[in-house]
Amino acid sequence: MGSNMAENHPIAFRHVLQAKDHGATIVHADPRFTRTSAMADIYAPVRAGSDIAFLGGVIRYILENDLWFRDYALNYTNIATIIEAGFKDAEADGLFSGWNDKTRSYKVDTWQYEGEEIPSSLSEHLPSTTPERREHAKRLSEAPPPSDLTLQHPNCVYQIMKRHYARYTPEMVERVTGCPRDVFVKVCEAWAKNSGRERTGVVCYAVGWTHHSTGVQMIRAAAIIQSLLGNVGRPGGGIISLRGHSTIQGSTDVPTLYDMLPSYLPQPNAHMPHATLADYLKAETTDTGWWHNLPKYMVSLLKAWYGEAATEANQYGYEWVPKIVGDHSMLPMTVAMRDGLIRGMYVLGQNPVIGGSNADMVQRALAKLEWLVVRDFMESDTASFWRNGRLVQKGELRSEDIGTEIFLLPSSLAGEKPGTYTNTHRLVQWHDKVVEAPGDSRSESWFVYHLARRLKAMHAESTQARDAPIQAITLDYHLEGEYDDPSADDILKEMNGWTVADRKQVADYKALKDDGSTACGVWTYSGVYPSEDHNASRSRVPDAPDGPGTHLGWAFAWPSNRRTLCNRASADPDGKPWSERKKLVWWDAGARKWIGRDVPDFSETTPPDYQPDYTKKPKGMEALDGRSPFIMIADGKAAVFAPSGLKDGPLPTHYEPVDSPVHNPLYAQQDNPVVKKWLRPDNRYHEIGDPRFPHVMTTYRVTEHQSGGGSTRGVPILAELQPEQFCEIPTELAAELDIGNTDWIVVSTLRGEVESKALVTDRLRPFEIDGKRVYQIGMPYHFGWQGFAVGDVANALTAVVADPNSSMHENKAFTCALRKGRVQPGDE
Amino acid sequence: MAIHPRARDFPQSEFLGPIPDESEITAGTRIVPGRSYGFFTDTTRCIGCKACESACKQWNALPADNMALTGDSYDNTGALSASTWRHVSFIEMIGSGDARATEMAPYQSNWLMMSDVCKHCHNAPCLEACPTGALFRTEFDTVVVQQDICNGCGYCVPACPFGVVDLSAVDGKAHKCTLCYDRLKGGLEPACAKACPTDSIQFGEIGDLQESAHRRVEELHARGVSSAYLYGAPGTPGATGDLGHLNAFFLLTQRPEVYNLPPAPTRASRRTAPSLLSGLATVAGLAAAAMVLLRGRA
Amino acid sequence: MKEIRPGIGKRARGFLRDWSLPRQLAGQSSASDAARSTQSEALRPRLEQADKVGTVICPYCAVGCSQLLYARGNQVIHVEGDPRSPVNAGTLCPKGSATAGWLNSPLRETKVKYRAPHSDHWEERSLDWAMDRIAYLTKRTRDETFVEKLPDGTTVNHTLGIASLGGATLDNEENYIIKKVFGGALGMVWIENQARI
Amino acid sequence: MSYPGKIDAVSGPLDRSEKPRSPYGRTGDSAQFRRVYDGPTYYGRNTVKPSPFDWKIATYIFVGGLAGAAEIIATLADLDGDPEYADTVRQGRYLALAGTIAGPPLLIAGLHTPSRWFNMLRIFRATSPMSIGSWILTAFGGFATVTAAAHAADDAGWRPRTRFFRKAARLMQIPAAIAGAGMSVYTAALLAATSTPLWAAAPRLLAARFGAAAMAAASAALSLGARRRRRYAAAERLEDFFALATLTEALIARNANTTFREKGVDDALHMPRYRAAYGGGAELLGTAAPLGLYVLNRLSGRRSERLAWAGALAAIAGSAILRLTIMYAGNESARRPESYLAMTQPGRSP
Repeated sequence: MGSNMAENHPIAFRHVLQAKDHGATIVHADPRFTRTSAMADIYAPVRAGSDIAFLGGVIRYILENDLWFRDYALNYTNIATIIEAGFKDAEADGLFSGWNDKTRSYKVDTWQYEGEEIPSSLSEHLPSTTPERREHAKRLSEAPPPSDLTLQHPNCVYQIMKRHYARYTPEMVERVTGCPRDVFVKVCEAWAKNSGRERTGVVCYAVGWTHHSTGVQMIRAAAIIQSLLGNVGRPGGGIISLRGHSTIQGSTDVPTLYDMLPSYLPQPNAHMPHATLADYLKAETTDTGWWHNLPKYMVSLLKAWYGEAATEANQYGYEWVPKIVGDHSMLPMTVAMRDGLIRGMYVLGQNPVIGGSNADMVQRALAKLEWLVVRDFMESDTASFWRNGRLVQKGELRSEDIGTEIFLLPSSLAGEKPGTYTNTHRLVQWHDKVVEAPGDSRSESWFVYHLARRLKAMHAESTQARDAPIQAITLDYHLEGEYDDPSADDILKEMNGWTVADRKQVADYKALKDDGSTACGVWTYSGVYPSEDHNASRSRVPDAPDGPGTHLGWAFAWPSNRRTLCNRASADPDGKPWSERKKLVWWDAGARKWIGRDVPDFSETTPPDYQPDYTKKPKGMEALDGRSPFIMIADGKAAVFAPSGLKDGPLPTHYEPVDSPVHNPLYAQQDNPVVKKWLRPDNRYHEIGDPRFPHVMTTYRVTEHQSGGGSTRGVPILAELQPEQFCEIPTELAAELDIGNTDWIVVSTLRGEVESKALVTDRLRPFEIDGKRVYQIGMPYHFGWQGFAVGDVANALTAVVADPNSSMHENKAFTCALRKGRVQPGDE
Repeated sequence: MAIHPRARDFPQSEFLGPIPDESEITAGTRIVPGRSYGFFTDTTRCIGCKACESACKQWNALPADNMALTGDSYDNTGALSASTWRHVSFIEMIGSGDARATEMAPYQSNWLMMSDVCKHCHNAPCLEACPTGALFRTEFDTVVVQQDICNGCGYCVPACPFGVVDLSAVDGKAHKCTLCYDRLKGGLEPACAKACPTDSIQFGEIGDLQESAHRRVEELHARGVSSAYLYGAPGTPGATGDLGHLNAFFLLTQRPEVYNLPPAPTRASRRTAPSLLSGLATVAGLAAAAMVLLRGRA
Repeated sequence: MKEIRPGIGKRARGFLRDWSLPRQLAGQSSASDAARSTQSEALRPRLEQADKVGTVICPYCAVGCSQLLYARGNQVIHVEGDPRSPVNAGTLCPKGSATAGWLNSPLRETKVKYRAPHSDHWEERSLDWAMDRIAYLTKRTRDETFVEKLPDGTTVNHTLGIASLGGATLDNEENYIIKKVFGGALGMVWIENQARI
Repeated sequence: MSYPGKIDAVSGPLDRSEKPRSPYGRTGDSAQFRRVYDGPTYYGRNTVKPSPFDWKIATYIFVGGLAGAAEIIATLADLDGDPEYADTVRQGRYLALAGTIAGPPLLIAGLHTPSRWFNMLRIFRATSPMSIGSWILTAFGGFATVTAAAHAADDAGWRPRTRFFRKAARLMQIPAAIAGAGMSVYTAALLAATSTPLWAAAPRLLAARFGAAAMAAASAALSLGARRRRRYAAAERLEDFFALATLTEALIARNANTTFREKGVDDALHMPRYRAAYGGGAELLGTAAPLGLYVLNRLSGRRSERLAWAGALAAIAGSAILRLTIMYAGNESARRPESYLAMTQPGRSP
């Protein structure tokens, strides 16, 4: 669900088919009948953007029919936990307690555990997304979470959930999603069946879930189901996030993201109590659970960055780390560029004029920059927007009016530089340098390093405080080869960490200290380079056929080369495997430690029957009992009810996409109440059911191309496999509009107009949504004007609008108009 | 999926050349001259990703040749040609309106995809037609056009009962799948089969492949896919008309024509003798008549 | 590719060398052995020409398929699946299979291109010049837009004037140094990548 | 042959009548006849590839047949010994020579790598009519050339020994005529031994027809030669034979047409252009007209020179048109999946 796995992750789908060979049932729920659907045992058609209604229905089905895995969920989730008496569920109005209509945000006091405060497990570790705190509340180090294992307490999570999802009946699911109820029930049955000691089920999702204004809650809903069914932390279970770029996981762990420092440490925020390092650590360190170690990681990071200049006296350089003042993600970045706030920009191997939402606005924004550096292997669409971009071609922008100074620097590709990727399964894999990149092509490391060297030289004499971090930042890397490439091994070693005194690599993150004696760039990766000459990401030994099958000798999975997270849950509360068939990690009573086929994800020697002694106010892992597999969460339990960390509610709730053809059939609240909108003339949204925009559009990828498309549109033998932009239209709609296969059509929204050829197909179908016929259409977003396979830019249709938790855009579900013909000059 | 134990013999990151007998690791078979090799293409495992097309073109350095949307489902390749030796066909069968299929058979259903390729027929009409010996049967029992011999007469093109062989307008020679003759010589699995993510294309010794294909059909029948059958294995559709078996054979779930395959193709050369003899007999008969009719008065 | 037409003598010798008839008369099969040509006799996979083979990871999606990259000199001659990897066991998708096509793409840029403000064309520039100019512009914009404290006195030490986009297609080491230098040294906060698109 | 289990018959999306935009069949085809094969096709795309052969090969087929048959008739005439045939023998031998000279350039021009024409003699493949043909052509070329050369030498009065060249010609014409028989029919086998529906559907009839057409055209040509030399007796006897050969061809053609129809491969022949060429050119001009004229001529008592010329020329032209039409309509039939799939239905295959 939310993923077209066979098309976009064919090799991952290889494993799905192998599971099928062993008897697995494959279910695909998707707006389009895709190549994944063709391989499914059950295909459930759902209208784009209605996934929470579907998943909520599954939760209701599981709870109503008592199909959940009791031994697992009672022990490993917070299903029995009692929530504050003041909590009010989202009833007909669709809003939870704590709603403030003026600020359009929630105050989360009433979502907390009764009398207790639960810090979030997300990168902002504060209990609330607003900086207010309930000082009277107890902490988890003072008492265990209040719970009722009989599940009778009216405010225990089980009862709250049952009430919350009562309205998500199969009939309602059909009304909202368009999925026939019998198909829906078949899915529920199949899912619920793959639960228990002997069986597990897995959910695979991708951007079909994240690209929504409710994306985080869609994934939450799946997490709830998987937790109820006992499908987390066990072999063949889990929620698999199929990510889209080679090291997109790596670029999240080692974030080139605004809101995080490496390994999920929050970026200091001017609006949070982050003024000093002490404040920051106080605010962000949780009393209980693994995140109690946060200070060690933060101080080690600062030591890695600022080296000798980082001292206890200057808070290890903490104040040099820039503070954010709001949302600095890509969507507001576009707006800020458009408004002239951002003056210069580096684009490093990305193609925002194709992949960015409201692509025309992106182009207009780029045209406002003073300077732009594009690093790519070819003249990408972004690099050439001023010359032959969509708006230049349409006559809406003229080259001579664009004052941006633009650099196109050729970049080297895989095989031309050494380094690591972190792939979707957290596997940190080294790739060798085999050849030298052609001509002036250089790596990003080279670019940043040599830019930094120049800047250091330019600021060497400066006495201004603002220039101190430039002077302080360490660049102690060996230079290699003809072009002085900074050594990737050295950078990876820094990421792994070392002891400051003797520069010895640390074996793993347990060796890190908060006293400045260790330096570590990326704590979760600690262990990837545990000694001077051992690069674990470069190990290439698979398991033998009779081996454990976890392939611990193949590359390095963070953290600690662990392949399955939360794998304490693969053993029952007493530490025994749930079954022989689903055995992974277990408690060895003789040796008094956890052992198994994978690296155990738990305190190595904490027995299953361990209970914290609250009289001693236990901290960190000592505060978690022996049955708490989810050690990154403050109470060690899977949060089927999320008391903190989410801006839009503790339980997933169906809201319509911002552009929707119908009124929300479930609640009065139409769309996500805290959705991030940027309403402006060049970024308008559609009214509910606007008759001008009756169809539901979804954008997607196809197997033959990659994302923004440069890396495939520039390769002839791939370009020919999907040579042009197309729009998939259901046969019935095509007949209504007299559109023939491969006829030209125009799709339009208030953001833009896009033309393409029609691909009339039975694979898309009309939906009956709340008694109204709604057509789902779809268009891949790979195409642009550069390369061999060209086509109009699908993202010219999309809007800048975002999920409140992740700032992720909503390009998978919006409404549009469709007509036969081509774009006429001067349209819109 | 278990990795072949021999993979553990190569723990290094950098090499000096290909892994010896790599096909043993990737396909479970060591390639030995004198034995028969082929492809078993199981359409029920095909996800239509076109890795075979891409891997084939990349390995064989074949150019892109069709840069336009066909509108024929996701098939923008159309057919096998001189520069396309693997072709994935796409057939949408989900139906329209209320007739849209709701039953999803296990494995591929309702949107059929099949990776087509040269069949490397046991009695290959192209080879039999070739007057120069450019087309020949290799030591791996595969059929290859030798580019240093072919003179572009083009006779193999209409001879092929599957529309596989094609003349290149660029170099004026006939081209088709070589079953990666060069790779086989180096102990490497053919590029398409090696790349195939779902093992829809399996490479191996023909006897082994036929055996596992029959097992697969039985397994599919047991799972309720009663329409599964082999095309090109001995005694099945495709292996007809004196062609013998096809070294590249298929598992299908719809009638062959749906995939653009002839249900009962024939070996073209079997028409040579009857044709020649009846022609000669006619001429002989007419010559005899002429002897009578032309009899002079001398 | 330039075709060199062999002379008549060479062609005749070639014909005689590859002449099947004598071999056919000697009893070899006209379908196979007798028909085999010189080229077929000598054929080998081009991977054997490689003088360096390295293990790389597929640069397209995030599944992390391992590949073997074969090079001769500085020329990539092929990229194919690594049979050892538990992820892909030698297989690759269409994109991964075309990795060599990406590396050798006819559209690759190998020189720095510069477009002056309001210009209608690219100019070729040296890498050094471009790096100096970019460093200058970076410093200028940073100096102009750097904020040490907000009006309420909160220290922020950031610049909102420069943004960086990209990272999911790069290496971890590259992301690390980008965040470290752009964030930790320059004080940039607009740092984003494809993980959020 | 049957497919196990449930196979969707021609229904739902495969039915053209219900779904005019269906990808499974070509639309807009104006054919008025009922197709033998009405099942699914793959977006109307061809199942087999058409040959790359064009007018050059078709002309060669005509020329080669004419040459081969001319050699046969010349040989028969020579063996008959009637001095009335002196010119016919010479003309036949020279016609054969002309054919062997014109043929190879046409063939080589038909190659797509003509510089490698000699590879045609690299191997002998009994399964390949083209290989067989290459060797037949070589043999025929050799014997016919020697025969014609000897004849010319004899005519020129070169007589090293008693009528050595005449004897040599007499001797060599036998193998030449046998090869000539091969020349006149192997090209039909060459077409029949393909997967092109129109060619493959009736292999025996095609060769018989080509043989008869070659004999008809050659006798027609030689009858004209005789008339030019005022050898009326020879001409009339040749015309009698020519009529017989044409009649034979017409009968075979009738049978062939029935077979085409039954096998479902005649779609292409119903296209306007091929209907005109085939019906009007090959059949009417090539067989009906000459036969009619012959009968008319015979009925009129005294044979009219004009009618004789008209009939003979019509037959020669028709014979050429026949080869061209079969060539191009054959290629067209290969482009039509319905034709090929009809021909390859179980139990229908040739």
